[in-house]
Amino acid sequence: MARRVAVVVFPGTNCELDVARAISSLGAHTESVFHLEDSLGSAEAVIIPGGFAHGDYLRTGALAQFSPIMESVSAFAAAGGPVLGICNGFQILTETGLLPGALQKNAGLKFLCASVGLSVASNRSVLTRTTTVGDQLQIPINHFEGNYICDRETLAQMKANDQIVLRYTDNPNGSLDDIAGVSNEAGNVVGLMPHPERASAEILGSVDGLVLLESFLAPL
Amino acid sequence: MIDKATYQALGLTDDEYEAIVELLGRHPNELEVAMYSVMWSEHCSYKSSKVHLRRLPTTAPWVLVGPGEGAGVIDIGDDLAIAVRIESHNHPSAIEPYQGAATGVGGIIRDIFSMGARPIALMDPLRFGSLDDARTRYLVEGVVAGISGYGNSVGVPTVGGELVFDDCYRENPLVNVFCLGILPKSRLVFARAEGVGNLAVLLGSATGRDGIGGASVLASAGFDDSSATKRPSVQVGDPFEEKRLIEACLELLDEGLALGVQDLGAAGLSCAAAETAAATGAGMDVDFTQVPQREPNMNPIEIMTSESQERMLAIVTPENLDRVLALCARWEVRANVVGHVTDTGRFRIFSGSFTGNDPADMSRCVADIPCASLGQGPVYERPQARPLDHAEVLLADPAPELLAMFPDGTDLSGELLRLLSTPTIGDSSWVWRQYDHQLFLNTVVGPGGDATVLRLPDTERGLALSVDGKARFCRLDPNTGARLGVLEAARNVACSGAEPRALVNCLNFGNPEHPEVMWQFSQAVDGMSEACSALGIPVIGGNVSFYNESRGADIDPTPVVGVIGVIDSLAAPPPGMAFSPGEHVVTLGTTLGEFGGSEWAYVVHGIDGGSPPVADLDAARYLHGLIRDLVSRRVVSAVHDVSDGGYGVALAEMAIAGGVGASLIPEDDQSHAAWCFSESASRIVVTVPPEKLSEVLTAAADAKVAARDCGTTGGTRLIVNGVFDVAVSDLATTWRSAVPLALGVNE
Amino acid sequence: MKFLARVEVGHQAGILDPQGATVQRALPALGYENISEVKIGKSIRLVIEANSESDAREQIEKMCEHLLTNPVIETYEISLVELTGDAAENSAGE
Amino acid sequence: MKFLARVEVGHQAGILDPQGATVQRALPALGYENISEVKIGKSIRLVIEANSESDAREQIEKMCEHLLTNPVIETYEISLVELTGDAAENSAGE
Ligand SMILES: Nc1ncnc2c1ncn2[C@@H]1O[C@H](COP(=O)(O)OP(=O)(O)O)[C@@H](O)[C@H]1O
Ligand SMILES: [Mg+2]
Repeated sequence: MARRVAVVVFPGTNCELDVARAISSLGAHTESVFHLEDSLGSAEAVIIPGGFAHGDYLRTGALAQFSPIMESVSAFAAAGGPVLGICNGFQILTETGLLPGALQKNAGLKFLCASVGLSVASNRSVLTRTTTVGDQLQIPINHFEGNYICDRETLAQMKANDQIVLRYTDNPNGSLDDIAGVSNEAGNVVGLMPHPERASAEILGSVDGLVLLESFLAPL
Repeated sequence: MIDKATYQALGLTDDEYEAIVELLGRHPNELEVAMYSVMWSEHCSYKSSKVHLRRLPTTAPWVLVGPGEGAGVIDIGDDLAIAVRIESHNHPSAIEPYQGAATGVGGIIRDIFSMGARPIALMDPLRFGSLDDARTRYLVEGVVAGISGYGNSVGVPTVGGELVFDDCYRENPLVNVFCLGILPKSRLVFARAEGVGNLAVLLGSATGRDGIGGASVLASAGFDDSSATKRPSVQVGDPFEEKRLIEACLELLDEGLALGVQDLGAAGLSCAAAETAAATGAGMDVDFTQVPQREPNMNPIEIMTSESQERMLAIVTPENLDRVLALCARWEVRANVVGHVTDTGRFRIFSGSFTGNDPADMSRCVADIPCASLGQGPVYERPQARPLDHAEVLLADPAPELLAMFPDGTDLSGELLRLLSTPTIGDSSWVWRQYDHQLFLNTVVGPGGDATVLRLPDTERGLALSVDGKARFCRLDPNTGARLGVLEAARNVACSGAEPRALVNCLNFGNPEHPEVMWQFSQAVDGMSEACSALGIPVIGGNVSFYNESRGADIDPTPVVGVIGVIDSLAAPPPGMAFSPGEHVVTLGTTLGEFGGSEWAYVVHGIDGGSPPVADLDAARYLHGLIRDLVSRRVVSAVHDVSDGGYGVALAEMAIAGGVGASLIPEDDQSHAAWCFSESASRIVVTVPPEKLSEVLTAAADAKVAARDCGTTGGTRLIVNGVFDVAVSDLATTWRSAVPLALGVNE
Repeated sequence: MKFLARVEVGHQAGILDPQGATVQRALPALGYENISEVKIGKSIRLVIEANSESDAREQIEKMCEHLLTNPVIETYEISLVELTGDAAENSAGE
Repeated sequence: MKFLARVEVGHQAGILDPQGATVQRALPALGYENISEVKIGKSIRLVIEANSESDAREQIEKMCEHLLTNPVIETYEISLVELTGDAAENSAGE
């Protein structure tokens, strides 16, 4: 299991403590890495948590892609290291170009905080390796810009490469093809809009998020 | 010298101006008079309310900080403390709903972290006119978007609130915001400037011409179209700036780098600087040219009284300055030394650098007043008068008329559905789905239940929170109405098994220069005091918002309270309100035929007048103790407090939550309509597994609470024998679509 | 007659523009030292049928006051181009 | 030389514009039956110092590609005005 997980913190990030709490409940150790740093240290996995990096000003993830730490994240990803972007982290990964597509405003033009149903669409990614395609999960979303979009060729390519990781069972935001999470071609970089860390304790109503985080930490 | 027209335009009376002259021993200059006018305004000085607020009970062994500081603070054990405050942002929200609500959220959050607490929860009691008005719909959308936009982005979850509609708020919506923070007791910090030579460092946004003489003057004067010229430039919130400020300030405190912290609110820098110095008897010298300016050519009055958002003042030692600046730079937070602490007891403002008493420096002194004097505003004992028709109003009991229309035997199914379709009773999830209500992984019971329940990180314990106001009851009788508001909030908290530990209040009233309004205010304070004393809940903070007027009339007196309770053992979530099949439905408490101010009489049937329900404080104490016990021991499977719309609505909400019906028998010593829709206080519905029924009934008898087994849950219909019979799915559809339909949004 | 209208919505003088200020602050680190006064507003395009240019402008002004902008904090600038021939047919607005 | 640049950011063809669509839908009820093709984008203004107009344009194009827009979903249109005399001094951008 990946024992040392780097959690990247930008000014405006706000889910870093939640992610750390969920990860440590699985027995791994997290280290918060500020965006100005240029090294991920000895991390075995990287998580970019949710929030509003740089206020989401201009566009979600737009300014965060230029932070010094993102070069290390890109290099780590290129070397096959597991990288997970949750919500704002997903937006940052698409802006950085580590994941295809983009996230635009929800079709309902409202922020949406609610628990949603998900279905595992691929278990080729680091986030779903230990699951079975078709598994149903209940995990909260919390976003204004979660409406996934990409051009037709990209979608076809993603389908061909089995890069669509999670789909909504009842599309809450207008996402293309009900997409809730995608991976890169290699499957080691994953982004998803739902927050697995928010489904990490019985007392919070669901532990389905732990299923995903466990897979993410599992040995490669 | 200042002429009469100038100081009057700033809202100062002749007597107030004379008092300033006396304090200074000379006439004030323009900058000085501008500072006094803001600090002595109703909003900042509480000049009309002070004499009354003194009657509130404010002490308990666990109170660390009572009213008067940025926030109230209580000790909750485990070396942890909780900081709480509530504020109104009514008038700014009426002008620009998004930014008005957003900056309200920003302001209340600063109050919390200025005490050293990390803000972890917001609540938003909201009141609007009826939704048939297009401008009201615009206000609702804007206010909710503003709270969502700011709260979500700044990273503080909004975990509960209120959504109430009544036409008395048509032009004057009430946007109250409550914030709660948590801190290790050792991090508690005050707004104090100590140590001669220590530096005053201004943190955060650059200063613009925002709300010059603004929010406070606005909140302290009548508000109608004719006051358009008084409107200050609207303030825009920057949640990203505030998020960085939170992190930087808490880190400064964790590192022991700040001796005192104060947020900049009304009257901006002048108030913050003078108040921190006044708190220790020290003095403060400020160089206004060191204040970073957002706009060119600002004059000292603008700079010193600007109400630009997202700014804080920290007091630091010269030795620590470099570390402070480095820490702030890391968080991209502007930090500028703007002044230093002196031992003069005076608040002096300079144009340019200063060293102390060099005569050349003194020629650049543009203001020089005693620090404490800004806080020594006038105190008024304004005339009060009970409205002439008050007795008559109380006597106009709606019961006879209603019972004549709906004698026993009438099918009340349609009436129940009408109640569920009123937007005040209907599902408010359209609002709170737009709020991040889960951040920090503490939300065990989010919005939608009786009380919000948060787990306390690293402990087995939890907090229960509820905000409530009963304005319609207050209009009929402000004393009883205020008691009922406290009882309801305390009851909601008790339903989650919590012991109430503190209360904060936001007192929204009309024009205090109207004797009737002052009477309402005084009565409400008495009612609130009595209820808090009876329940042993200290009032640890509050806010008064006067001059709430709509269509030329004062709003209904609207005291809103937030009650904070502590749950000792929170290993599992408390029982929710959902019916599950095969259980007994037990009602706790006594129902009387009380329809005055009820949702059924007033909203559904337009019948005004009557007395509000009786607010029996002993009955409430017994009931709260009982339910706390039953819930803590998890003897009951579901719990729901009875409020707007009476048993009918409470039972319907339980059925909707569980998707399960029930088959019940109404009480026989009441008319059916009263049993269904009376809003008698201090009642709770619980469901109990059959094997626990006798235990619950015995416990109730021991606690001196009337309890009655009304029937059992199950099936797909909610049936009260001979009264109503409705499919749960119909109840749900009606209830869920009430708010979206009234707003005209497709959901 | 058909017109393509563009409305540029900005901030009233003195009103804070947090987005613009944040982007401005970020630019030097990205190698842009020569940029100042960044302001971020909205741009609205629409196609309007009206009897004349002045009629179109008047209607859009009213829309700006009532719906498209909040005059308390925002400013607007309208520019109109008449759409003729094909453009009017397809009125793609692009 | 100083230039005031305006960048109008729109939606790529085929990308939904829910905000524009919503305003469009609201208009008839407000009495505007004659409006179509409502599109809502961003407008960015900034002041840039450069050696020439073409240099300024080139730099801004680069900024658009890298930062100001997301080419996956957005388009941009740049317009430049040279600021001279007073305007350049104060470069108020307005
Ligand atoms: N404006 C709001 N923001 C967040 N939550 C709200 C809002 N209005 C109502 N709620 C939530 O909806 C639930 C029902 O509210 P209400 O009917 O006022 O409860 P009660 O009658 O038990 O006090 C509560 O949990 C409350 O927190
Ligand atoms: Mg309740």
